[in-house]
Amino acid sequence: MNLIIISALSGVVMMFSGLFVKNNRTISYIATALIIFLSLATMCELGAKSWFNIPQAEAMLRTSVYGKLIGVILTIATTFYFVLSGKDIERVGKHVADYYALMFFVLAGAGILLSFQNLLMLFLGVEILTIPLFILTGAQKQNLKSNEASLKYFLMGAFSTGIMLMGIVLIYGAMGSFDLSVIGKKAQFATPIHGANLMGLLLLLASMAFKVSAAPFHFWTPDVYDGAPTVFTSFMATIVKVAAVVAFIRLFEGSMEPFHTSKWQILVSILIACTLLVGNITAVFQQSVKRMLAYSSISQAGYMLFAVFAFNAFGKEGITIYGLSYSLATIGIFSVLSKMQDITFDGFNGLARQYPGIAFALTVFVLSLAGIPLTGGFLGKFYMISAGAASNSSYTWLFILAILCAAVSVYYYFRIIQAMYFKERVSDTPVFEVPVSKAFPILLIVVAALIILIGINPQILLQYLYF
Amino acid sequence: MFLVLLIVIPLIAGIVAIASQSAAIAKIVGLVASLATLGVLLNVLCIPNGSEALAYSKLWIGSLGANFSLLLDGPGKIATLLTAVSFPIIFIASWNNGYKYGHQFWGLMLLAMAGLMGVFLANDMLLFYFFWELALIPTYFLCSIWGGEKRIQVSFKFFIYTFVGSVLMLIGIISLYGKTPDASFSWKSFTQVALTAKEQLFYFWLFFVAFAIKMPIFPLHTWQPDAYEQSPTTVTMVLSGIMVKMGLFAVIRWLFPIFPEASSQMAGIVITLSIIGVIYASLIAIRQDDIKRLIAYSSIAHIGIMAAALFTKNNMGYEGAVIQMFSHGINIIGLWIVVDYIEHQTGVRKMSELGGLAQKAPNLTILFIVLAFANVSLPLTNAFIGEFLMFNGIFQYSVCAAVVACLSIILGAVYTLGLAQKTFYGEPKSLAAIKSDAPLNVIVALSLIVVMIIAFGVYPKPLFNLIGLVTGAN
Amino acid sequence: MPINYYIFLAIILFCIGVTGVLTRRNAIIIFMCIELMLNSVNLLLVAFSKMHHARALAAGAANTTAGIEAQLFVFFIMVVAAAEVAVGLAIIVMMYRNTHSVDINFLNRLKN
Amino acid sequence: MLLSLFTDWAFLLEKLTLVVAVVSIGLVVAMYSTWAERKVAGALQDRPGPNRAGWFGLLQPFADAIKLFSKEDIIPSKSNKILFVLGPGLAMLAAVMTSAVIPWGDKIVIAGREITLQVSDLDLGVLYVFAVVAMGVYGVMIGGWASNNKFSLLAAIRGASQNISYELAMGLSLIALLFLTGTLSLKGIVVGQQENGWNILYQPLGFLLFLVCAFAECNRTPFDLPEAENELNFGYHQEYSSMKLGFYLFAEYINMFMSSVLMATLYFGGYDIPFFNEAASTLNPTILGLLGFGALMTKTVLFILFFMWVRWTIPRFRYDQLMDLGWKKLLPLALINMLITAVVVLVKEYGWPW
Amino acid sequence: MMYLLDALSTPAQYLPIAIQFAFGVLFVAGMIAISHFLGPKRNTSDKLDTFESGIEQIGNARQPMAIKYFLVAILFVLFDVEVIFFYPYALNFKSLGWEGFAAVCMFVTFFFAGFFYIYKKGALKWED
Repeated sequence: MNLIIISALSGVVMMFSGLFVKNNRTISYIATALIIFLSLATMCELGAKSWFNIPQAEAMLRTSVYGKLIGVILTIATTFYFVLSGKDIERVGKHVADYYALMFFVLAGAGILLSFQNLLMLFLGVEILTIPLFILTGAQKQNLKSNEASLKYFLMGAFSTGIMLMGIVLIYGAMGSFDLSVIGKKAQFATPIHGANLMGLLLLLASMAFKVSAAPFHFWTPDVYDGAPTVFTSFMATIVKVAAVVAFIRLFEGSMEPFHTSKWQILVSILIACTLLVGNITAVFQQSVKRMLAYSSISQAGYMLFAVFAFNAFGKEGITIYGLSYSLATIGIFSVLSKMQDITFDGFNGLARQYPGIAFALTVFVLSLAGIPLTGGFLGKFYMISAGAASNSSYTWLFILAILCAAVSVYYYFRIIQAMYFKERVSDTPVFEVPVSKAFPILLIVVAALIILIGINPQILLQYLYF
Repeated sequence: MFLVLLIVIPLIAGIVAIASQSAAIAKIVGLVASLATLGVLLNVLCIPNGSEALAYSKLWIGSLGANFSLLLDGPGKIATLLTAVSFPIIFIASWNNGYKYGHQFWGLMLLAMAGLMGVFLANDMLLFYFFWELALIPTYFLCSIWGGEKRIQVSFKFFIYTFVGSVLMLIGIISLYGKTPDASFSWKSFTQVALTAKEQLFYFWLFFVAFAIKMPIFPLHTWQPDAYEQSPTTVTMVLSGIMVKMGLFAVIRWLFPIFPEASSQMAGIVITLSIIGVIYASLIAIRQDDIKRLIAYSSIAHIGIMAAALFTKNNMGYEGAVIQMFSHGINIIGLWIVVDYIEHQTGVRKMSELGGLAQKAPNLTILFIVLAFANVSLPLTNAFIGEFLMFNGIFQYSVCAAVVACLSIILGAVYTLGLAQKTFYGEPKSLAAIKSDAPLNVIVALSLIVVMIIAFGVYPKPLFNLIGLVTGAN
Repeated sequence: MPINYYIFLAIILFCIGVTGVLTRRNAIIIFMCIELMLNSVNLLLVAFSKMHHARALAAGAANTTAGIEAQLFVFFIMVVAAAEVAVGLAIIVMMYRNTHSVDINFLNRLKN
Repeated sequence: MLLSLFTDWAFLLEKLTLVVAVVSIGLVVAMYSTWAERKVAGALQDRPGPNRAGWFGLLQPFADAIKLFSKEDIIPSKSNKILFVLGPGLAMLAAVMTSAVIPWGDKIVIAGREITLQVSDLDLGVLYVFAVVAMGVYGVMIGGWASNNKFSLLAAIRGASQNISYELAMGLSLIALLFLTGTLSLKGIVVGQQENGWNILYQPLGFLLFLVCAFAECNRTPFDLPEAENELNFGYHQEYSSMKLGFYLFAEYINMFMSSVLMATLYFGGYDIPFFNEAASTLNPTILGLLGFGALMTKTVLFILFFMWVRWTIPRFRYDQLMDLGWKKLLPLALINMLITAVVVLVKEYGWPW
Repeated sequence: MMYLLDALSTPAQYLPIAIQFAFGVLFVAGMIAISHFLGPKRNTSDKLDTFESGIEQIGNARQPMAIKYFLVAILFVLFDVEVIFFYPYALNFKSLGWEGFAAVCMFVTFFFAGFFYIYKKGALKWED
């Protein structure tokens, strides 16, 4: 509850600070202070009770330790995001405070998605999460690409919401309740599965796949990620995606018992396979790093979906590690990318010579995304695939595919490393559009160190799951 | 605790070296750290095999059942000794090689050393995989940044090859992990996995391909000559001297115990492939004009024999292969040192453009000839012991294979002596004239190697002691 | 009236909406089709609410509130739809001001 | 159940008669409103007003109607033909539909059959009125847009944004009323007033807000911005001629009539006859019903006259003043009114919470 | 709360409204048709042209209008929906008592916050 309430209030505070504070820097500081407070608040909630005790809300929102931990991860990632990309947010447009406010609202939506107990809350959470994103995507009002991306995102997002609602209603029609636990209990006795319920579940699956941009429902993702202002792409591809995946797990875990048969795993395995293949293979052919990351984020979603495939403790642990390392790495790369002149691979040429610190951090991020050991990304992928293997080891083809896709991903991720370290800079144009501050590389290295820390000792995260 | 030091010293030294921002400091740090590691290791080696002190374990990722557990056994002792001995020698030999961004170069070398040490020590599958990759990544950077003209493509090829290999291994690890009785990554639980014969075959290949790429064994070797050629020679020393031994070591440590039946069943195929590789590589080596490529192919040939000997699964072959791991490691490092010196002095690597170096550099020539003898495994050199045992082993397994494999000795003599002759004797070529004899650091490094060659060639007992009696160990 | 009528009507409306979204090229019309989908959902929700309420009554529960949540859901859908309208129309207008077109076939600046 | 109603001919006939009667009343009142408007204008400006057609010019509306009918029907070549026709149609339709939920009287008895003087007593009557009134905005908007004339378009947009702005305050001001009545049914509201006294006594501020909003909703002076001749030629219907123009004009007068009825119903007791206890009365229910109808019409006519009085008294607002009034003054006022009402009612009901 | 479930309206109550609707549609359509046939038809191109006080027309009326009007429409949608929320509350207001009132006060606070925000943001400013 801390996450939801405080982030919503922070959003309001940011909105109003935009009215009274004219200096963008100050606004950024306020936002950073708020997010730090927010992440502390979520951390405090980990061990203890929430600050806001609302027993009536139990039927709607029920926070588990797991949800709290993911909340902490999201807020920490956002904190780093604000710190690293604050200056870039200021460059997007005039309404800086509003951008921050919208991001806080997104976090509130994420908080709801982490703890929803009722399908109504799922719907609300998804909408609170996505509607601000439509605006953020179109934040550059004069930029046609941004406009277009935002329109596409909006149409597709609203469409998938419609699908989701239909699914919810059909389930309600069959089960007579929106409460996940009630549905789950009723579903146990309802064999064979009710037709409307099945249809509803399928629609929900499709719409959730849409939200996490799993193939074949991914087609909006590259365009939207590409068109959106780079800073916001970073936010969308990380925090939002992790929250959506967790919601995905929460929705189908436990409450959809009759569906947990082999049929479910067939469906999800196809989903995962498509996602991995589409994401990785298309990413190979991209010239723009931003677009490459967009496609790669599709494939990363594919790995996270293993948790939905498996529904076991491994999957959940994996999501925490995967979520944090993936978010941090992507935020880090994007924070550099959004400062750069040229966002093709050539733009990275010779970066290591001029900015060794940044290049080192970027290397760690890229290694983490590619899933090389010693980074959090490796353990994340490892956990996800182990989760799949532990739940049903007869899907060997899927695990082999997943790991081979990781190998393919090395190809395109390493192009960044190659450009940074092994290629010389040809043009005289500076790497960055704006001069980077002295603190920036240090912050990046801190983030990189965090990723390595998770990669070496994930217990620091996982211990919170088992009190 | 000493085992942890073996990994931690180079690791920290590597980070310090990179952070120092100065090539000179980094070099000194590197040398000191590698010597310190050697010192610690020598201390450890005095402990008899199987002692409690040779193991270390600490809970790492509890929920996965992964431990930070290290173990030093017989082959591990040889391998770690090779690593610990080689690095100081490499540092000394490359002392004068000025590298751009030197601190990064030396730092990455130390990181690679840490990774190698980890691979040889790890007693936990996940940990092993971690170090396996940790050794790879610094090497990739070393090759790509400081390599030759085609370095980017070549080192990427190298990386993709080995990465695909390790990824296959990862698949195997994950699925085997699911089958372990106590959901743990420890060596012990992996060896206790109950597998049907068919499953064993499947997983065997998953692991074996990874190791075979690293060694490399015949059809998977194509990355190797390119990588050796394009890498800076200092890195090539690590690659060919130590890193290829990772594959052999992994076969001994992991493959055999986990898949005993499958490895016996597949031995025929592996040995055939290895011996084809041996002959093939030797023949190609003869045709080479580039010194680096020549030595690269010769390395493939040697490794092939070691792999074949390992898979015979008899004591003789096994002991020979383990001894040869050490011998071949230091021998080939010696050869690379010479090549490195020649290349730096003349800027040429083609034998057709070289010649008559003996006139200007007599000391170097003498040392090189000893190395060349060792490379063709003449008696009294350390390589002879290993080769003799290995051929014995192969002979016991299959006479035919042994006969074919023995051809490699003859072929080896042809190309090695050809190399010596074309490079050091004959008329000096005006294009590639050498100025003077080798400098002190090269001489020192080579002398150390030569001393070891002869010492172990005459008195190999310490090495055998290290391995311990391994009858029936596998 | 039997509940089936409502279900059929709602499903048909929903399908019309989906078809519209998938086939039409005008952003506004797509948007209206989406609204149609949402409203068909609303209709179905209310119908189901009544159905479950009647069932609960038939099962002998006096003074039951079964089915109430569906109608509350409708309110939330309306609110969210309104928020979506606000944002979506703003986006479409922004687009129109920049390109003088709302045809999504022309949205191909991002393809390459 | 529904199907059986289709076969209930007496019911259908009763309702059809009622519908025709109600719509006709609306039309007739609207027609004579135009006459009254001119008469009032004449009186206020000290001139006779229409006095040629019939006695006191009473036939004037018919003359106007015939004129409108026989005018040439022009559909501009650049307009969107379908929407151009649809616009006035919608405006008129919305105006006609409003009257469906108004309780015109209690009930009368004809041939032993009890007939409620209300087309349908929906229990969300107020919402129905709002819904239908909102439809009227479409008529304005579609007509203005379809004309493809910049003035029309501007006027239509102005009209639309004015209407929707005031609809907010209108809706909010009604909520305070609903706190008192507890029902949305208009009949229920009237019955409640018969028991507890007129709502105007409890909701003076709410009534005032509602009144202002009603003025704006009907595009009456001082809020007749969409038809401000000196700014916009003739407003959103300037391309229209013949009966389509007539529809727009008519719809406005019907709307005025309907808002008057609504105000009378919501705040002034509807068909309640003041100082007369209907429940205790021994009069024939038919007579009582007709008396109630008379009372309602009297109140309504007073309101209509008030509308006209204001028109010739107060000058027009500027557009920014209009929007300021709607958004910045009426809306918060309505909210505060609502909160105060809630507190008062709750205190009366439960006492102070602390 | 019970109001939502116990609403007394039945489909039958809407039948008269349907009748009125049908009547209204027929009436409107009939009137338009009649006037269409009654009036003279003497079309000239000038007559069918757009009327702009006799001044020659420049450009088309199909162009973006001032964004202000649009903003009002959007704000209306948002605020109207918020107002809609008061209706169910108003009907159950007495049974919900002070607790419900507290909740509504919170809602009103947010309403006011939003209102204040758009007010300060200048969305309601008409004179540029």
